[in-house]
Amino acid sequence: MSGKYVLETENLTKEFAGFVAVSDVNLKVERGTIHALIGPNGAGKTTCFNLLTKFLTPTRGTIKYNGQDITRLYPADIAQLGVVRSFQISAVFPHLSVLENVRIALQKKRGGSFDFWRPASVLNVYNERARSLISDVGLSAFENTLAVELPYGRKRALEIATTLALDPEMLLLDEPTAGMGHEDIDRIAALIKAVSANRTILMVEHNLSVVSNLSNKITVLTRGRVLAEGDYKTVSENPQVREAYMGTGHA
Amino acid sequence: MLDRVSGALLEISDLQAWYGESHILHGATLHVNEGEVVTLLGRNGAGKTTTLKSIMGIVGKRTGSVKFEGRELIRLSSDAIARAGIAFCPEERGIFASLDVEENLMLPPQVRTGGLSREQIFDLFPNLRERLKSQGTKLSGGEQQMLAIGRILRTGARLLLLDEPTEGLAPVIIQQIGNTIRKLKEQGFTILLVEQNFRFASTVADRYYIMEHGKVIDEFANSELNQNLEKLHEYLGV
Amino acid sequence: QQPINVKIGIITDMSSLYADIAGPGSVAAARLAIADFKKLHPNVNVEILVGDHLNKPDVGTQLANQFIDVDKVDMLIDTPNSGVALAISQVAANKNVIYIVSGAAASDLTGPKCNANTIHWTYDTWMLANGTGSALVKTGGTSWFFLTSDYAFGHALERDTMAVVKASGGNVIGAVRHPLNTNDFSSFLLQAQASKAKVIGLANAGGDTINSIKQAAEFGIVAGGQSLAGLLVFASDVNALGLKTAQGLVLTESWYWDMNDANREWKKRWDAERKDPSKLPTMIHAGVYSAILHYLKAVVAEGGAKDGKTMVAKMKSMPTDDILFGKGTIDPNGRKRHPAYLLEVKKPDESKYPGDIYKVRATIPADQAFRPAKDSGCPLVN
Amino acid sequence: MEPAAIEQKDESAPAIRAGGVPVAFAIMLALIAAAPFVTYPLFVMQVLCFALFACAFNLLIGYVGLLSFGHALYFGWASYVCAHTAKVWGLPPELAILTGAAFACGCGIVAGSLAIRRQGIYFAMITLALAQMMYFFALQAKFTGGEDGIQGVPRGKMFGVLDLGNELVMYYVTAAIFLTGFLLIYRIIHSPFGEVLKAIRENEARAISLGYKTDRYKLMAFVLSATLAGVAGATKAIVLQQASLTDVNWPMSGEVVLIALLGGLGTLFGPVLGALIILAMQYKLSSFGEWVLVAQGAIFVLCVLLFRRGIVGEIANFFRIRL
Amino acid sequence: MFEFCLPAILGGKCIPSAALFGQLLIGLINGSFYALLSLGLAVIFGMLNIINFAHGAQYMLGAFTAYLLLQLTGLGYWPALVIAPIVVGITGIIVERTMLQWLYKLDHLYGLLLTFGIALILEGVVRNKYGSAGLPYTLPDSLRGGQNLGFMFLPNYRAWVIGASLVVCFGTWFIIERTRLGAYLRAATENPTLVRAFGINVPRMITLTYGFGVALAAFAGVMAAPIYNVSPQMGSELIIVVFAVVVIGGMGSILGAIFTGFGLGVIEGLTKVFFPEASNTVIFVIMAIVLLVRPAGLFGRRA
Ligand SMILES: Nc1ncnc2c1ncn2[C@@H]1O[C@H](COP(=O)(O)OP(=O)(O)OP(=O)(O)O)[C@@H](O)[C@H]1O
Ligand SMILES: Nc1ncnc2c1ncn2[C@@H]1O[C@H](COP(=O)(O)OP(=O)(O)OP(=O)(O)O)[C@@H](O)[C@H]1O
Ligand SMILES: [Mg+2]
Ligand SMILES: [Mg+2]
Repeated sequence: MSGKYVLETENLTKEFAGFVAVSDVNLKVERGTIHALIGPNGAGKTTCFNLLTKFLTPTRGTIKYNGQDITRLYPADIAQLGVVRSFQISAVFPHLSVLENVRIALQKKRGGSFDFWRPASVLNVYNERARSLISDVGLSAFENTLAVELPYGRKRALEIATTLALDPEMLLLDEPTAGMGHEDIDRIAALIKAVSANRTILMVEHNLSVVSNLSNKITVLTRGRVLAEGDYKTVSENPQVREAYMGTGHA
Repeated sequence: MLDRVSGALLEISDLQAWYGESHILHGATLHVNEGEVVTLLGRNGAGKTTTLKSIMGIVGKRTGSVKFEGRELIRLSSDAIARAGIAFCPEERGIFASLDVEENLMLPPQVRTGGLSREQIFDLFPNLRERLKSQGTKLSGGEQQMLAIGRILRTGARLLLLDEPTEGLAPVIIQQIGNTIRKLKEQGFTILLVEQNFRFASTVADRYYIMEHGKVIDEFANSELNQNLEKLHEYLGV
Repeated sequence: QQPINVKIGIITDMSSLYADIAGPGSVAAARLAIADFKKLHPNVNVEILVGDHLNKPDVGTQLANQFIDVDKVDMLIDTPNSGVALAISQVAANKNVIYIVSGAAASDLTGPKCNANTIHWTYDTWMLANGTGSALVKTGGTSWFFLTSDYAFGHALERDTMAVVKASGGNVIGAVRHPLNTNDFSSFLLQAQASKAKVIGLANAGGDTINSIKQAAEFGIVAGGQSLAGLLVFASDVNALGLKTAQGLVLTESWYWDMNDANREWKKRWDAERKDPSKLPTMIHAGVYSAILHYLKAVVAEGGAKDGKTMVAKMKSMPTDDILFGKGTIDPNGRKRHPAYLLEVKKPDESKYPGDIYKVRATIPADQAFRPAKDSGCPLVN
Repeated sequence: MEPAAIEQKDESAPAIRAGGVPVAFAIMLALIAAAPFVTYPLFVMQVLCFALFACAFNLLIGYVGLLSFGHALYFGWASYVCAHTAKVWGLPPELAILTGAAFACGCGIVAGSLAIRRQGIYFAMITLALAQMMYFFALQAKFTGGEDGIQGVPRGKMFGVLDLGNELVMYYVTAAIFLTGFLLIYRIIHSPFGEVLKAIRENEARAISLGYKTDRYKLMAFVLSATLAGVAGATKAIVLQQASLTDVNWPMSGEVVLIALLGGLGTLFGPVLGALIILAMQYKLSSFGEWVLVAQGAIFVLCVLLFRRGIVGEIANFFRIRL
Repeated sequence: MFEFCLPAILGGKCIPSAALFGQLLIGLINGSFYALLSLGLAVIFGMLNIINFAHGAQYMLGAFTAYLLLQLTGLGYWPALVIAPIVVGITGIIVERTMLQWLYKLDHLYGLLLTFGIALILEGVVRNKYGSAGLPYTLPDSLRGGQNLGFMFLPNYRAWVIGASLVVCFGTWFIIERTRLGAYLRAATENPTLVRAFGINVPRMITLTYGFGVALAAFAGVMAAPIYNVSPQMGSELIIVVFAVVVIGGMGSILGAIFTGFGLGVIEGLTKVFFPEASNTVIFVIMAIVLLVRPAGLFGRRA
């Protein structure tokens, strides 16, 4: 656990049949911070995310996590190392209960889990930890509800609880507040803030008030390239950023 | 103007709707006059999208009355409703991956005369002209939104239903969409808009309806906005 | 006279591939046999059970077992589909019940896999190969090319026919093996055509044979001077081809309905029983009729239905004689012996009425028509 | 990635009650114990083999959401291998069955690693095509006897003491094999491994992002299913003393789908009941057999249109229990 | 005369190059049946997301309808080529209206199972009525005989088969990929609700598409009747190979179905010459290899 940066990319590039979606991105995410990735639509944020979690393979460039080159690893390996992502659309296991949802993640600690000859009751040891995670995100009342029956905002909360169950060192959140009403946004923002202790968070977000409240550092992407970097103030005062992203309405 | 219910372009009364077993709309009543931009506001799950879908006839089951130009639509199938002259731009945009931009644009058949021509649409959204041959879903989010709005302008439908046209868009693009809506209004289109983003809605709307639990619970004109900020805060948490 | 009760289980294919050549027609033939026998022996009451093996050996086995254990049948008969027949033959041996095969072709039934409970009645692959092979060589078809279905049955047919062709002084130029249930034979036919062999032997069956003949006509193979020899062709196959396509095809059968008045007379009665004017009786049907008659004679001779080995021994010891196959015998390995006929498919204008499809080109006497018992490899023959 | 057998749960329905499984299991156990005294044992043995086969198949479709349309491959080939080793190599029945199952396991590894690269109908078609390929091998291979199959497989003595030639001994050995397989499947479903399978069925991308190598889990499930199908096929070879081509051909793959569908996909007992009904039907219909194919087709159509849950599924749903 | 030889490692079998041309041509013709059948499957899969397991049975129905037309009304091959696809297509439409339409919202597997059941019923009914041996259907007189191409004798009928199926295949491709109607179809595959909300009667379009796909199968059936055995099981034997073709081509891809159909016909034809024992497995082997390298198939659009 050394080094200032948890995650570093070097000349990260992704081309789709001639179209360059991410181009020579050198991203450095500092340990223990909340780092936001913003930019206009189609700037390559989601693509960048997919590259970092290996849901896409980079055309060029390297990705280092804690100094280790992870460019060639598989998605599941990345998760194993402690980098866990959330999805732009909510990702829960719909017909499992809230408790089971979280337990699936906790169960990961057992290793392979290929032991098909053991009764499922061996998993009960995780119940306690699962309940505490569930209460952290305010879902205690829904412990036995099927995930599919939760309202949208609570699904996001469940997703975060599941993600935290892996005790990840680094969290990647893709538009955690997309499509939420104001109240939910505030709750999720508070939750992100709370879980950021001892962790590094990289998130994509369009909601500038969330970005300005939460993030320590912001990278602005346009057309696949880094346009600007810095804290909210620096970035929002950058005229290029204002032109390409914020428009005239924001100060 | 607020009271002019009869003779409105679109009149909805006691609209109820279900998805399978779940009863979502519990008797929404509202109307849209010719040439207006009307915005539906409300929290997540209030039933805004469902209202638009019920107008278009794409929910599981609906009852009540939806009158367009005086004609009852509640028994018609969605294709017949579209042909009656209403066009819908859905929340998730609905750009077709297997069609290129041009095919996407030309897809909805003309239902009436008087729609915009291709050139007029390109003038409105210059970005589209450059990317005619790319696959529809490879456009950026904002361009997809432009495409989604552009393609229903060709059809000649005079009433446009736009569901959260700004969701997930960068602020700069949102401004652009706002400009477009104002231009469309100038050209004589009538628009029923659903928005979460109140800040944006306030730049385009003539009138607002507030929805909660599948009902319209309040209504005011843009001119009365300042008197109603309190209420809005209460309803929406803005 | 003491009443004698006999139960016969017909295990056949009622519903699929072999339903035309056996199936309901076999049941009709069995009824005729019983009716005829009852005229002479009114004290013999025969009950028939019918089982559909669906062409699945396990279903066949299961049916045979249930027929024997639960329904207490005295005898099993018919069974087109060699796989099923071989399986039932084992069951019959284990449970000591008599089993008469009319429908299946595998000569193994009286060869290495013979047993003292099974009689193979109507025909087998050796007879087919031998009849067609030797007769054609004698009439000038001296060079052969084989189209062989690539599995055990095809290999056996090819092997037996090759041996006969060589023994009769002909030579084999080549062979090509095609997969079972092939749709398109043009590729193989081109190879056969290029070989310039005088006879193309079709060591296949059913749909494969039909397809190869149909396409041979299309490629002008017969018109080009080569002739086709079907090594396992039934009247139903000729029907499926139509005379226009099948004309000139040479094949062997042990019974043909239009060969003499007795057969024609029998066909009328069979038609009445079968109640489907589109179907023709086959040698398998005739075999079922003839086998049941002979069995019932043995039953009467024994004074009742006895266990399988006894009945088979009795049947072997009595000469056979009936209106359809004439006089014959049963070899020690269970092989029933009667004459076979080399037939040629008529031209469309030679056919006078429906079902008039063959000319008889030669009669192969009983002693030559089937494999000599000593060559069979059956352990029952010392 | 909608799971195959899961119906949309309607909100108003009361919660699922526990306790269905033990009761149903007790009933099944009693019936199996009593069966040879009230009906024809050989028939019940065959039903048990098919029931195990269908349970193994159901493990994939019902609990992983993968429809294999090529399960005849494992069933049929295991049956061949078992028949051959017992008859030609002279292996005792327990070893012959194990060899057959091991062979099915091997085939499962190869076919599975190809097929799990795709989902849904793609998966179904790939498994079908691979099975058909192996059918052609079976047809052409010398040792299988082509269309004739292998007959006269000796039943021998299990573990050197149990004389399987005795119908009743054979019956209880078959019943024991079936029950072992059945309980193993129950255990697989309710194991830590089973929990992961459920998660994968529900949302595969999410399971990956949690760090599960889902392909390995799916492959494992596939191989387990193939192996158990192999055990069923091999046992059947010993019971009926034969192996034949029909067991590797694709209609057999269709039949096992039919059995599971009729009984209830994703239910524990559905495949067992389905096997009983379908096999009974085959023998009942056998006297007027021309309609077998039509009847089977009609059952498919009716099940899909009207009783998508299958018989056991409908019962379970009616009583709000799990079966 | 030239000889074409395989490398020694593959057995070193030689055939004259003239014969090789013949075999290539034959393979192409056989491929045109694969192409026609897999085209219908691809159209139905692409538009309805249903694997039409009844496709083989509908192909068989096409051939039987041709036979019945001849028997009952005396109408020969040419009228049958038009009437049989229409008749069978209408039965397809009935099936879609009464059964398939209820399945679109469910998992795709149910469509597969339902059409499997329909295939069994169709095959069973025809078998009960007409037996399983097959029925005669001869070449139309206008297409008897053949051309001597020097390297082979090409029956006129085969030349017609290849020509007709090329026209039908590329006609279908054109309609779907290059016309407005095709754009509606493709869009409706992705999001039928939305396309309907644009004013297009999607259910009717889907019904007609299924009818068209089925008609294609029946068309192939009539084409096959004069040269292949017209029997109840003629379709079920072919359909699995056609499934493999569709998987290799990439499911739902029209062009993929066409090219793979023709291509595999050629490969299979050559295998029949050089390794006849393997000619029925070669397609499955290719499928396995393609899946290893390109899981979405050769022309598959989306993974
Ligand atoms: N599979 C693909 N093939 C081709 N182009 C793609 C593909 N995926 C993404 N792109 C293109 O890459 C660019 C970046 O897309 P990306 O999804 O990363 O944008 P984003 O920054 O996340 O935008 P948004 O804010 O709208 O989510 C876009 O122009 C998009 O069209
Ligand atoms: N397809 C569906 N099936 C069942 N319930 C649905 C479906 N779509 C929406 N709902 C439910 O209907 C209610 C109203 O949904 P609707 O989409 O109309 O809300 P909305 O006001 O548009 O919210 P948002 O701001 O999130 O878009 C919500 O509770 C939602 O969960
Ligand atoms: Mg994005
Ligand atoms: Mg909405």
